Amino acid sequence: MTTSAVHRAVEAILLVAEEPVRPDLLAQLLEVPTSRVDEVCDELAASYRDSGRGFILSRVAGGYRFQTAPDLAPYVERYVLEGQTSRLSGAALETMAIVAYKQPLSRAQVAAIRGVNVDGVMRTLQQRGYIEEVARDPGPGQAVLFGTTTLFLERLGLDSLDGLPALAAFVPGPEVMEALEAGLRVTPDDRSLTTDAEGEDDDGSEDAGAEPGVGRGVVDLRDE
Amino acid sequence: MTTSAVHRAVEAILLVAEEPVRPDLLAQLLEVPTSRVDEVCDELAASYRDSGRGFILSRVAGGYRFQTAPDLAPYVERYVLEGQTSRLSGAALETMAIVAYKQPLSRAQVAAIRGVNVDGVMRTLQQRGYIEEVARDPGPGQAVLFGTTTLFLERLGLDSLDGLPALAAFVPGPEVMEALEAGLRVTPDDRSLTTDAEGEDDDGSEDAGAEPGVGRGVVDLRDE
Amino acid sequence: MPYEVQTPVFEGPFDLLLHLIMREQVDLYQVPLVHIVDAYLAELERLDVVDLEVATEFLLIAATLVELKARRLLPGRDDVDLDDELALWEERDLLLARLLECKTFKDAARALAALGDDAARSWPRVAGLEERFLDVAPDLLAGVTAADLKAAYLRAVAPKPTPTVSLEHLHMVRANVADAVAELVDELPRVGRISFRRLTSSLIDRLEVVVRFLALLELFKQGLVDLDQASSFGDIEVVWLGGATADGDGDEFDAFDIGDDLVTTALAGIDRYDG
Repeated sequence: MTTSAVHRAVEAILLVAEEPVRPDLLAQLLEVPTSRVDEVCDELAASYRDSGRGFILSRVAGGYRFQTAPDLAPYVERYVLEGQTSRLSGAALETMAIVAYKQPLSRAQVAAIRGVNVDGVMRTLQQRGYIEEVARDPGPGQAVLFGTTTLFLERLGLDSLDGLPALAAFVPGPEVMEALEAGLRVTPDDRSLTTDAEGEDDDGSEDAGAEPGVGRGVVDLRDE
Repeated sequence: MTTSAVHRAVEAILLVAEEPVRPDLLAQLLEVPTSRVDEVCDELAASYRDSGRGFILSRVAGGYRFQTAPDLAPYVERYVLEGQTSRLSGAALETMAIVAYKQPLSRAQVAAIRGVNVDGVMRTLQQRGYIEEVARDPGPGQAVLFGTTTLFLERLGLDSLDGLPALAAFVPGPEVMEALEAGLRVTPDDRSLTTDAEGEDDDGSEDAGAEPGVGRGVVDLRDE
Repeated sequence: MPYEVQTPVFEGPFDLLLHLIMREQVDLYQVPLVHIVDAYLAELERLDVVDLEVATEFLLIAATLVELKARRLLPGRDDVDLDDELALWEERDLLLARLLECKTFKDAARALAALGDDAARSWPRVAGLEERFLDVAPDLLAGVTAADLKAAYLRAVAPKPTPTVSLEHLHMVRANVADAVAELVDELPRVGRISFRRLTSSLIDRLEVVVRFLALLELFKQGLVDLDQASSFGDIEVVWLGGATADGDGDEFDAFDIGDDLVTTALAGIDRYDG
């Protein structure tokens, strides 16, 4: 198979595919090494980009697929009237984020983090196909453990879970930690009760620095 | 709209279209004359041909659509044979079964029963010739109603739909009944309903607190 | 100071507390106690009465806040029971840990939503096969019998999910500081030196880890272990100083035992999950 024949065959297969096509499958069908497939797809993607096509070739959920160029969304929307997925609620998004970053984990573990019952939200996410049962806790009770699905990756435009932004980036910074700690101070401090957060002096910041071991330790652990 | 913007928008719309798109619809969506649409599509088709793409833009059934280049059929066939799942998933089979037993019904009705979006599965079933549009809902919206095809009957070895196994009147299992009864008990509003079962007390509302787990099970039922 | 607690619908007690602390940048202790409690009671009223779990969580946190606040308003007393004090710190730290976690995932969720919004601007092609390939396509119904179809239908219309009383509640964090201390006193003499990460590697739930950490702090306070963290966010090295055996730990932990009830109370938020 000559170079351009591989390019053409990849284009043809991706045109009829209804889901992202894995590079190893393309390699098998076209009898070329997987690395060649990746090369070819990179070249195709670049050529569409360079010639300003209305579609792009992107890598999503472990495979390649054709998609419309994002800037043309206004036109595509006029044509695609239905099939718009309704947006997730804030609660559903937070629950999904927990599952995404902590998977596999049980419903009870999600509930412990959220501080509320999550049965309904988890069921919704499961019905929408964003999360699924992936295993059973080997421990007593054999709780069902959940993880995210391929559809989840597709909907977020991610190639794999590695593409999730690092959770560490969202761990609250020192100023938030301080604000939270200040809000939960146990002991009366020396300052007047009417002094607000801006009024903090060196003592105040050292105070904040004196106890954070516990808080930081926890953040650290959570990062693992 | 500049020349190349029309080209790009046409490409994007044709990429997501599941059937040929009529030029007058494109003209309307892009706010250009129909003649311009035809021009643009001719130019696009020529450019794909000249640069030896694996897909072509062709005019079919009064509209435009992307197709695979005819000479690449062997590769596409390989993909169809080896790359695609050759069996219906459990979820797809359920969708098939719902259409078979409840026909005629709309896509939305199937989705309501399954609790998820079924557009993709319905499209596949329709493409494969197992289901087809059989009527229009006379009500507002005129939703398309689906039913099974002769091919479906053939493939299942049935002479007619009467050959489908009869559904016994659906009797919920004992655990469902139990939960239902418990649910009636814990719903203070419906307490009148419980007089048979419980007969007496005014403490029904306290029961509500005593059995939250069961109560939740009932809510689950109602959700469906 | 007039403080209007305008509560949108909160997803839970952490959400509300986070909101109270972060939104107004207000020192909770400047807010009249009654307003905090009112805010919680208002939330409680919104709740489905049947959901005891959530209601309890709200109440627990409201109570914690009241206690924290009451404690802070009191002038410093010399006769403060150390165990009370410790229990309160533990409680505060647990609350803090959970708030941080809540905040982390709130922000992560926002980032995921943004990713999703971006991705939604680009539609995938799903047109599928052209007619000429349909003949080639394998028969998806191959091997499917009419009985399979009936079974699938019954599955589809059956109430979902099966309304069993969930046993998952039973498999919950079982952790309190007293137990954790006992475990550590048993385990540490045998290993001598261990990193905190390894010490907690078998624990699944975050709260269990937090509780272990608190237990370590307690042992540290009593001079039974040495803790060393080489760099911030680095691993914590734990060294047992308490001698070779764990005999007589009952004596050593008298002070702790006195506070046991309090600790248990303080950790009710965890114990609650015992089911």
